[in-house]
Amino acid sequence: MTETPAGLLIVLAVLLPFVGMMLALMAGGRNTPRVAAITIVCVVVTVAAIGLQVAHAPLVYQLGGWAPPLGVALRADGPAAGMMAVVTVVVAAIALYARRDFAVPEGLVEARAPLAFWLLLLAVWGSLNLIFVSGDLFTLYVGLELLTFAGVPLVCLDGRAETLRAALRYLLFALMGSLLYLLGTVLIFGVYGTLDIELLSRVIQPSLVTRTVLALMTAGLLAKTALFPLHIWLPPAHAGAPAAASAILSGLVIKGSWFLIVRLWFDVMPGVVTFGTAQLLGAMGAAAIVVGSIVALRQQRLKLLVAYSTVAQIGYLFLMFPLAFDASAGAMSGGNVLTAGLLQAASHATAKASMFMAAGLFYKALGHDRIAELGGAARALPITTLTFAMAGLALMGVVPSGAYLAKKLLLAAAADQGQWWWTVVLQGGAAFTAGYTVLVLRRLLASPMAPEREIARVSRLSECTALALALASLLLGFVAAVPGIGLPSGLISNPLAPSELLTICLVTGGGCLLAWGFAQRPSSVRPAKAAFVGVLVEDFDGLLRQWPAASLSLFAFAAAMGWLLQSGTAA
Amino acid sequence: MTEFLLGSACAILVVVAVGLVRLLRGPGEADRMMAVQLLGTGSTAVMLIFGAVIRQPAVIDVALIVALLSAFAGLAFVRGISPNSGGGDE
Amino acid sequence: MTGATLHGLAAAILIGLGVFGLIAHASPLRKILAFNIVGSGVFLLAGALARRGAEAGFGGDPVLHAILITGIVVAFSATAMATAMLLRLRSVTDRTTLAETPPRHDADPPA
Amino acid sequence: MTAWLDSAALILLIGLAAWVVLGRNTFAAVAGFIAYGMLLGLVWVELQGIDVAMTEAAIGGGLTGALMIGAARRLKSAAPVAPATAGTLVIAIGVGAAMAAILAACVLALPNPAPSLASLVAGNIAATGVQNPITAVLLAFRSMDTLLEAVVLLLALIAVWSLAPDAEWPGRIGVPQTANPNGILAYIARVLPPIGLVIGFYIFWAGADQPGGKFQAATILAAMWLLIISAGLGKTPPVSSRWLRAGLIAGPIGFILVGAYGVASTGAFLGLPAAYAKPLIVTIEIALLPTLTLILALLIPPPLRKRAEA
Repeated sequence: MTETPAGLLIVLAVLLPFVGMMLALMAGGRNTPRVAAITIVCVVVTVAAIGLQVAHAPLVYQLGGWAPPLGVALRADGPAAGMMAVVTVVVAAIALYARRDFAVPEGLVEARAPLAFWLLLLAVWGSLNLIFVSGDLFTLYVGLELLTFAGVPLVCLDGRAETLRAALRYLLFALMGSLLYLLGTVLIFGVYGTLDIELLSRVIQPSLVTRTVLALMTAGLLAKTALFPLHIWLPPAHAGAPAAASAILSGLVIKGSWFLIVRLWFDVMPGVVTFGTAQLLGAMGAAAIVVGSIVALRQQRLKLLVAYSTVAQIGYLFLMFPLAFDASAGAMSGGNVLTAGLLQAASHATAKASMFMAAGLFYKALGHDRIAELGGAARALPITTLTFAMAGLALMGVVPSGAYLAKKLLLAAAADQGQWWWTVVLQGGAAFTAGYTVLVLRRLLASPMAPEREIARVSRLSECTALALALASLLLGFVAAVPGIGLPSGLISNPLAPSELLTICLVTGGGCLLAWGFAQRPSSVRPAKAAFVGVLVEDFDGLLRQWPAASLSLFAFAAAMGWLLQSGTAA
Repeated sequence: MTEFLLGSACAILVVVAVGLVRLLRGPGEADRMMAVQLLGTGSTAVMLIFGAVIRQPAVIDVALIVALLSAFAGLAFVRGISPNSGGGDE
Repeated sequence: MTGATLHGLAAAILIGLGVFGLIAHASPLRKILAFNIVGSGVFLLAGALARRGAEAGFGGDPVLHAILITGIVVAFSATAMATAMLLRLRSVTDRTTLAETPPRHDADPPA
Repeated sequence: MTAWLDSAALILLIGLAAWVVLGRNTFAAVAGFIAYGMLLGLVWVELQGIDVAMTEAAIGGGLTGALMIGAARRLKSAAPVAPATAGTLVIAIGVGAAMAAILAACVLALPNPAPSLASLVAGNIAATGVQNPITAVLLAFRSMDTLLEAVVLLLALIAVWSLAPDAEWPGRIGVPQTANPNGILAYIARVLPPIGLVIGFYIFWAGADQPGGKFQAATILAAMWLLIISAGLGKTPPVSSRWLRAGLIAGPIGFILVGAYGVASTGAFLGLPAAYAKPLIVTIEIALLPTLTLILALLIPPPLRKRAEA
């Protein structure tokens, strides 16, 4: 609780992006990207310094010298510093990638879309840093709103009716989530008289109000994270945005509300959570993986496929919750499972951002992103094809990716607690990921369709940035070697052991089967049996993404969670 | 005295509420807006009385703001129906 | 029943009404109005809690009041942003509902 | 007797909310919403949240009301929206009722006596130099929230700007407005703003020691500016204007600079040295006032050109 001298660094990490945003607005025109670049350098240095400090001990800073509950404290612990580092890497990569796309066109003093993009990129960054370090529930609410306000306009930068509609859906659904969160915050204050996370964690007791609060807040945050079946807004928004913006939205923005759920469950009310609720959250994650992946396999557009794969990957981020529930203590406990979850978030952020970047490059080069007509793209854009493949491998969890490490830790936890069903979900999810990666790669590597189309040139810098990010995701597993993380050694000792190779072969083979079964094919070819299931799942997904169904799911989830929280203690 | 003040505040509120029939029934948009303006005036009055009851002079400032901004909302409405508002709007 | 509890219960009703509107209306403008009703309900609930916490000569807990002022301003900016987005949508298309044109299986036949 | 007044106001409030939500006619719902916002001011006075009453009356009733009227008018010509199906209505009624019921249960289950930070504020308010406890919380104890809130507003404006048609960038967004120079609107737009200006600055200045402050004042000033613009007596500045942009960032940047001075003088970011606490708070408020006024006014979207670009 006591303040640490280097705490001022946290304030810098939060405020520098916003200051940069304001100065970039002031500078205007061609100076906006320059100011953004300088800001990025400054924040990178700050975050690195925070990382070095947090390796020794968590940082705490009391704003204005006022101690909670009266004042507001900022705290950077291990998870916060880790997430900040990941976001930093991804933001820097996106900035490099977008340099050409969002330059001010020749002959103009200033253009709308570039100005908005750079300002919003910095704003997303500042809001995420705020969410990672804030120790106060209301300041977190402000951070969430900042993140929403920065994320939504990125969807409709092109001003088309379809993207505007997607953005408005996103905004309204996210606002519904914010209200539920705010409601929870207010009720918490009414019971405990403080909003400080650390003070709350000491006094919080399971009661009617506390359980309602946890249910409402979690539901609200899930609406913003777009966990199935609350993904009403995600596919059109993430697929319609410009590639760099999709990378921000998919790689970064949804991690903000997800991280807040982690904070709530692990740090604020670990003792309120029950076995049933943790299982429910995991089950929704599993459903997200299955439905998201099948619908992804059935897409005809690459960007929509990647967007639906995000729906599936969000599901992955919630598999750690049931495994982190310590039944003997009746509470959530962090440890290796939490580390695994954070690793998953990190590898998803990097891999998914680079996947969207690659999709954007294909779109730019070919002038379309119809999967069936991607043939020949591998010859034209070998680097980007490699990027896509590597991002897919990283998401599948092939050694030595971060997802591999995470999967291994989660599998160990599942075996440890005898919850074998999560093993099935984890391996099955990897097979699905393999499925759509293989599906796209097969098209990319196919021979070009006659006649040869004009291939537009794409920026080499953008290609290399996307590749670097995919590579980062693929090599993320080596963080296990960093002593500060506290992982058991020898997790990736022998990547070529027969059992590992066998798993990879099985997962990839399963993926190929799934892709063969579910993917759409030209009408001349007789569809596979599974295709009927695919159509059903697709229609089910379309139904769930209607507004009334989605809002019903939101409140039904809150109700189910409230009930499970209540009945779990009675048993 | 307090009882009398509160009683008259209640009475004002009830009377204004009756005026809201015009909000429900219309028929014109101007009728609805007038009912809203009446409510604005009424709640300003109730506020002032209540401010006297709880001895909070700052309530007068709230009443001032309500009065000023209800006029503003009314003007935003006038702006919409005025025939010479012009300006290439849809 | 104290005045604060009465206000708290009224706030619960307002939130319920607003939630109904958020779900039932297809028109985005009506959803935005309903959002504001829910928002004011949440703020009123906080006001009731603040009134319960009145002590030290203050009419209510000043921390909650201050938080509310921030919340009201944030809710207003959300309203303004949503409205601007809706009006922009209106300026490019006649159809202002949120429903997508349903993505059909054969929407985009291979060329 | 107070209970009677409370109940009457609350019943009226709930009735209006029901009207806003259930009414068929969109314009009538918007009119009801404005009435709702004004009544909310009264309810807040009853709850003794005078500062909140001011904010709610100014922002909820006035500014949001004007925003909604403009939007309803411009959306009139849009394609009609299909009414909700019976299934949707059943879902909505069920969810709304369940929500109200569970929250009512929570309200009744709240602990007695209620926790409060009021005494803690009272014990520390002397160090801030101001007498209005809410100003003390907003600009000393929880000043980070206030700083971030200014950023939220700025970000919302950037978001609104990012929706502008490309052809209008970087000029004046929207159609310049005109009105009959001898009409009632132009008349009122000449008469009301001076009064509003005086009231606005009074509320601003009073905010240090009694209810009021920069948000409420900025809302009034913004409303007056909008009035002048909508009567065609003034124009919105072009988005590229240096002065405008400087004004937009002046508040948060000034706030951060004062916060940085806190590091030098008290060792804590946003710290206020006891001797200068009140002057520093007033400095922050003075820096924020123009920024908030500009943003609140510009957040009300001007009419766009029809089908601006293909």
